[in-house]
Amino acid sequence: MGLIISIIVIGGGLLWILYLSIKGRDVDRRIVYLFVGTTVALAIIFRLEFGEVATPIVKSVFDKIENLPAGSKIVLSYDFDPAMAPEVNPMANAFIRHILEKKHRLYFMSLWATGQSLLSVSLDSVLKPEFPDAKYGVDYCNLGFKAGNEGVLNVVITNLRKMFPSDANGNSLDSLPMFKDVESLKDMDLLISIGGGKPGVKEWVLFAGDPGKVAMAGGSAAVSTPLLYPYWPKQLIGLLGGTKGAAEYEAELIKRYPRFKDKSMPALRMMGPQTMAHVVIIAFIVIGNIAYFRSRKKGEQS
Amino acid sequence: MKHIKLILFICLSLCLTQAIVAQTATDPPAETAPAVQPPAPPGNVILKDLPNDEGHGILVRWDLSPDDGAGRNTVISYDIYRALSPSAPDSLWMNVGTVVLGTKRYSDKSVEKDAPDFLPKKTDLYYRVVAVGAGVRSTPASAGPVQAYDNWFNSMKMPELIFCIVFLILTVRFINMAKRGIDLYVRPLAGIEAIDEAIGRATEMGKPILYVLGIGTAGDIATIASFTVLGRVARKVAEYQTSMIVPCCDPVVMTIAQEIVKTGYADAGRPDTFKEDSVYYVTSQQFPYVAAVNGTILREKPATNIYLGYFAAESLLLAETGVLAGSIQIAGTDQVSQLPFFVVACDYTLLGEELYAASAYLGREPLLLGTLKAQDYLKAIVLVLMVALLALRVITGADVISKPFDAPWW
Amino acid sequence: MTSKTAMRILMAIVALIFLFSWIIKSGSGVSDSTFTNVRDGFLITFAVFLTLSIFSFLYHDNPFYKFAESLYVGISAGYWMCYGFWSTVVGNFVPRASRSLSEFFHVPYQERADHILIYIPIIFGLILLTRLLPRIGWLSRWSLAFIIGTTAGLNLTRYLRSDFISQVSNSFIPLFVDWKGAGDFINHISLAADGQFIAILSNWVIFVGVMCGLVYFFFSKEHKGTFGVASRIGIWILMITFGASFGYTVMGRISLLVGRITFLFGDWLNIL
Amino acid sequence: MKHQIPMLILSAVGTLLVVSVFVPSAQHWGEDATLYFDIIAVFAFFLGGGNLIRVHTEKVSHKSAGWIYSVVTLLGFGIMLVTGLFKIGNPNGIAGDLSKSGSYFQLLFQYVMSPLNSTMYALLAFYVASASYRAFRAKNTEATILLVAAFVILLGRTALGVLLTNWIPAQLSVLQIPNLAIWIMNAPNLAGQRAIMIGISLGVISMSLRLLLGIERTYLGGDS
Repeated sequence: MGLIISIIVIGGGLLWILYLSIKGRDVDRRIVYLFVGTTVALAIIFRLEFGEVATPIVKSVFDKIENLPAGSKIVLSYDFDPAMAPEVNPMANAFIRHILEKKHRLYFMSLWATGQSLLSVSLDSVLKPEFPDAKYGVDYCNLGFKAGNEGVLNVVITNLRKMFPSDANGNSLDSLPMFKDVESLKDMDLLISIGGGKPGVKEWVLFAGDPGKVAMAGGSAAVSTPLLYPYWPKQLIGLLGGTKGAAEYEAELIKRYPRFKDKSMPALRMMGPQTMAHVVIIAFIVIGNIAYFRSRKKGEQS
Repeated sequence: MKHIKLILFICLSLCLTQAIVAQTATDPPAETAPAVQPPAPPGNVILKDLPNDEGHGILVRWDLSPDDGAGRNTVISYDIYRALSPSAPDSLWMNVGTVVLGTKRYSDKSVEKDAPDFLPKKTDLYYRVVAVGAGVRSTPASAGPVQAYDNWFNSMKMPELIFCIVFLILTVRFINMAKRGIDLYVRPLAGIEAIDEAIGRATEMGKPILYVLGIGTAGDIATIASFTVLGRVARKVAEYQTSMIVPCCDPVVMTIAQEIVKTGYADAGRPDTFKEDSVYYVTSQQFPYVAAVNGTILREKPATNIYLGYFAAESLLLAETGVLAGSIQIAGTDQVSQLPFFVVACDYTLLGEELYAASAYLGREPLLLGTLKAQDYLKAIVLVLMVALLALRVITGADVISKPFDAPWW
Repeated sequence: MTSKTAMRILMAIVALIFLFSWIIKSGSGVSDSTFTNVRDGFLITFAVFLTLSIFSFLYHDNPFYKFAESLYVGISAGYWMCYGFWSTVVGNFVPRASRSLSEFFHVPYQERADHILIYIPIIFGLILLTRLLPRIGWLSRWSLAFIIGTTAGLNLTRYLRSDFISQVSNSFIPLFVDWKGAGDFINHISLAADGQFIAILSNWVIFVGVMCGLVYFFFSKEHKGTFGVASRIGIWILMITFGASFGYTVMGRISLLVGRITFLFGDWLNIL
Repeated sequence: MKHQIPMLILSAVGTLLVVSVFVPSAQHWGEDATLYFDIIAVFAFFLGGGNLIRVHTEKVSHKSAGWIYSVVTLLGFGIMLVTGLFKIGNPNGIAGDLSKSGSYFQLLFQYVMSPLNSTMYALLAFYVASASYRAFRAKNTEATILLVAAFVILLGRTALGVLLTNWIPAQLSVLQIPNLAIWIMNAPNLAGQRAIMIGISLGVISMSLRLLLGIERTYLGGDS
C-alpha cells in the first residue's frame, strides 16, 4: 500500500519535472529540494524495506570476528562525528553486539572528540542494557579521545601507555585486568576503525595496521569507501561501506544470532528510503540530460 | 577430488585412533588414576636478543615438551620466567608470560621503566620455561645468560630505506641540473594555464577573485601546495590591479596566507595596494565556514573562484554556488572523494598529484621543478618494473615475483 | 514595514509551536524528577528547532538559520577546546608534570627522570599562541615549524610504505587466474560474476589500469602516440573511479538525510 | 634569523621522525616528538578559541552588521566552555569522563551540537540532488563514463538493481547490476584509486622531502 502511494507520488512528480524540463522551463531548485525531502519522508513513514545479503568484503569482517577464539583483543575506534553517525553508528553497534556476543575483549578509543561523546551514547543504549554481564575493565574499557590525529596512532602502535596513561575515567591502565598483556596495539588481534573523515580508516592502515602488522578492518562513511578499496584484502581484511555495508552486517548478524532480531537495526531500515532516493537522483540526472541534449540540438539547428 | 578423498581418509583414521584412545582411556584403572604426573620439561631453550627493537626484548625459543600434544598429552601451557641470576631463589623468578600449548617461542619485551616486568638493556638475564599441566608443572628448562641490546637498524624497513635514498638522489640530481640551467620539460596542464587567463578576465569584468585554501591546517600537504600557488596568484593580481578575497578556515593558515599575499604584492611592486582585510579568518568550523563563503560568492559574484587545498564535503556546496553565481571555477584537491564534484561542476580541475605539481608549474623554479622530475622518474621506475616483472613471470611462469616487497628476503 | 510585520508573526507562530511541543514533551517524559522531564522536553524541542532552522536555509537565508549557525560556531569551538584540555593537557601533560596537579585531577602520576622535557611542547604551544599578539606573532612560526616538521617526517615514511610500496606490490597480481591452458579456458568461458574469465579480466583491468593511470600523471612527456593512448585509457579509468566515488558519496548524503528525517518523525513526532 | 630557526626546528623534528623509523634505538625519541606534537596540537584549538573571541568581540564592540549573531556565538562558546571545563553535572565529578551521560556537556552535545552538525550535512543530500539535475551533464566522453559508472553504483547498491536484472542467467551474471557494481568497485575503481594513490603518495613524499631540505618555505609566509 505504502509502496503504491509512494510510487504514484514520486512517479507523478518526476513526470511533471520531465515535462517542465522538456518545455525548457526552469525548475526552481527549491522544488527539487522539496521533492527529495518528500520522497525520503514517504519511504520512512511507510517503512519500505528490502532484504540484504552480505557481500564478500563485509562477510570477511564478520567471519574474522566470528572465528577469533573467545577472549581475543579487539580495538574499536570511534573516529566520526554526528554528521556521519546515521551511516556508521549502526556499524559500531553491530560490532559491539557481535564482539561481546563472542566474548572477546573490547577496547574503545577515538581519534575524534565527537566520537567519544557518541560512544557514550552507544554504551548507554546498546552495551549496558544488552550485555549487563560485561564488566568494565575486564570485558570492555574506554580509552577515550586524544588530540593529535595520526600522531596518536604513531605512538600507541609501539607504546600504548605513553599516550594513554589512564582510560577515559582516569583509571590507570595497570589497574584494569584487560591491559595486563597489552603493551601496544601490536598485541591486539584485530583493529577496527569506524570513520569517514581524516583521521579515519586510511590513517589507521597507514599508521597502525601496516607498521604494526596487525589485522585491520574498517567501517567507513560511503564518501570515503571507494578510496579504501585498494587496501582490501591485504591491508584491510574487510570493509563496511556506508549504510549498505552496515545493513549487510546487520543482516548477517541477525542470520547467525536470531536473538538480535527484535533489537533496533537502523541500517536495514534505512535501505528503503535509500533506494527510493537513488531512483529519484538517477531520474534527475536523466531528466537533466534530456533537457540538456534537447537544448543543444535546438542550438545546433538555429 | 583426489585431495578431498585424502582428507576424508585422514579424518576417518583420526577418528578411529581417537576412538581407540578413548576406549583405552575409559578402562577401569584410568578412572581412579593417581594425580596426573607432571609433564616432561620442554627442551633446548635458546635465547636471543629480539631483532629490530630498541633493546628491551629477548626472544625465547624452546622445543616442545614430549607431552605436548603427544606422549601423555598433559601440557596445557608454558610459563616463561626471567631472573637476573641463575641461582636466584624461586621468588625472584618473575613470570613474564604464558603461552598456550604448541607454541615454541615467546618475545619477552617491556620498554617502560616503571613497569614491574621492565627488561633492562645490556644486563645478564636468565630464563626458565616450565610446561604446565592441570595442577602440575614440569621441572624448569633453563638457559642464559643473554643480553638485550638495541639494534641500530631495523632490517624490516629495508625497502623504505632504498626508495628513500633513490628518491633523495634523484631529487638532488635534478635540482642541480635545473640550477645549471638545463631546461626541464613539463607538459602543459590546462588547469594551471587557466589561472592566468582567469585573472585577466577578472580584471576586464572589474570583479574580484576568490581564493579558497580549503579547510585543512597549515600542516596539510595540500594546503602547503596551495600556499605556493596563492603567492603567484597574489603577484599576478597585484600586477593586474584586480582585487582578491581569501577567506580562511584556520587561524594559522590565515596569518600565513596574509603574509604570502603581502609578499606577492610587494614582489609585484605594489605593496601599498595590499589590503590586510582581504585575507581574513572566518571560523574553523566546516559548515559555518562554507555558509559564509557561499554568502560571499552570492554577494560579490567573483569573476573567478579558485579552490585549491584540502576539501571535504564543502566541495559540492562551493562549486554549485559558484555555478549559480556564474563564476569561472578552477579547483584542485588531493581528496579523491571530492574530485568528482569538482570535475562535474568546475571548469578546470587539478586531480590529486597535479595540485602538488601546480606550484612547480607556476613558479618554474629550478628547485621545485627538480623534485617534480624526481617524482616522474620514480613513476617511470615503477612502470618499467611492472612491465619487466610481468615479462619475467610470463617467461619463467613462476609466482616468485608476486611478493617482491612482502617477504623479508634480504 | 509589511515584511517586518510578517516576520514578527512568523516568529510568534514558531515560538508558539515550540512552546506547545515543550509542554507536550515535558508531560510525556519518563523520568521521576519533574525537573529532568521539563529539561529533556526543552532540549528535544530545541534540537528540533535547530534542525528545522538549518533546513530553512534551503528556502532562503533567514534569521533562524543565522542563529543556528552562529550557535554552532560557538558551541563546537568550545567543545573541541574542552576536549583538548581534558584529554591531552590533563591526560598527557599533567601526569608527567606534577604530582599535586595529578592528584587534583585524579589522574595517575607518572614518575619519570626526564619529566622536565614535557615542558618543551608547552613552550611551543605558548609560542603558538603569540599569534594572537600582533607584535610578536612571527614567533609562532617556530611552533608551526614543529607541527609541519612532525607531519612531514611522519608522512614521508608512512606514505612510502602504505601508499607507494604496498600499492605497487599489491598490483603484481596473477594475470591468469587458475590457468589450465587455453583449451580449458575457452571451453569454460562465461560471464558469470564468479567465473574464471571475469577473475582474469579484473586482474588485467587492475594491472593495465594502474599503469595507464600512472602514465596520465606523468608530467615530463607530452601525451602523444602510444603514450597518448595510454594516458587516454588512464583518464577513462580515473573517470570510472570518480563515477564510483560519486555514487558512494550520493549514497552517504542520502543516509544523513534519512537520519535527520527519522529523528524528526521518530524522536519528535513519535509517528514511527 | 626569523627564517633560519623555524627551518632548523622543522628539519630537526622531521629528520628525527624519519630516523626513528629505521633505527630502533631512536624509536622512543620519535614517540616523544609525536607526543609533543599532540600537545602542541591542543594549543591550536586554544588558538582557534582565542581567535574566535577576538573576531566576535570586535564585531560586537563595533556593532557591525549582524553583531547580534556574534553575541550568540560568544554565548554558545562560553556556555560550552564552562560546562566542559568544570564538568558541570558530571555524575563522577572532576574525575569523570568528560562525555559521561548525564553531564551537561554531553547534554549540550547531544541536543545542540549533534543536531546542528548532522543537519548541516543532511543539507548536502538536497544539494547533491540539485547538482544532479542541473550540473551533471554528459558533455563529453569522460563525463559520460563518469555518469554511467555512477548509475551502476547507485542502482547496484540498492534492492532495485536486483529487481531489475535478476532475470539475467547465471552464465552472464556479471551483467546483473549488483554484480556489475561490485565488479566496478573491485577492478576499475581499484585501479584508478591505486594510480591516484601512488601519484599522491609520491607527491606527499616529495613535498615532505622539500620541507625537510628547506626548499619549500612558503609556510613561513612569503617566498623569500
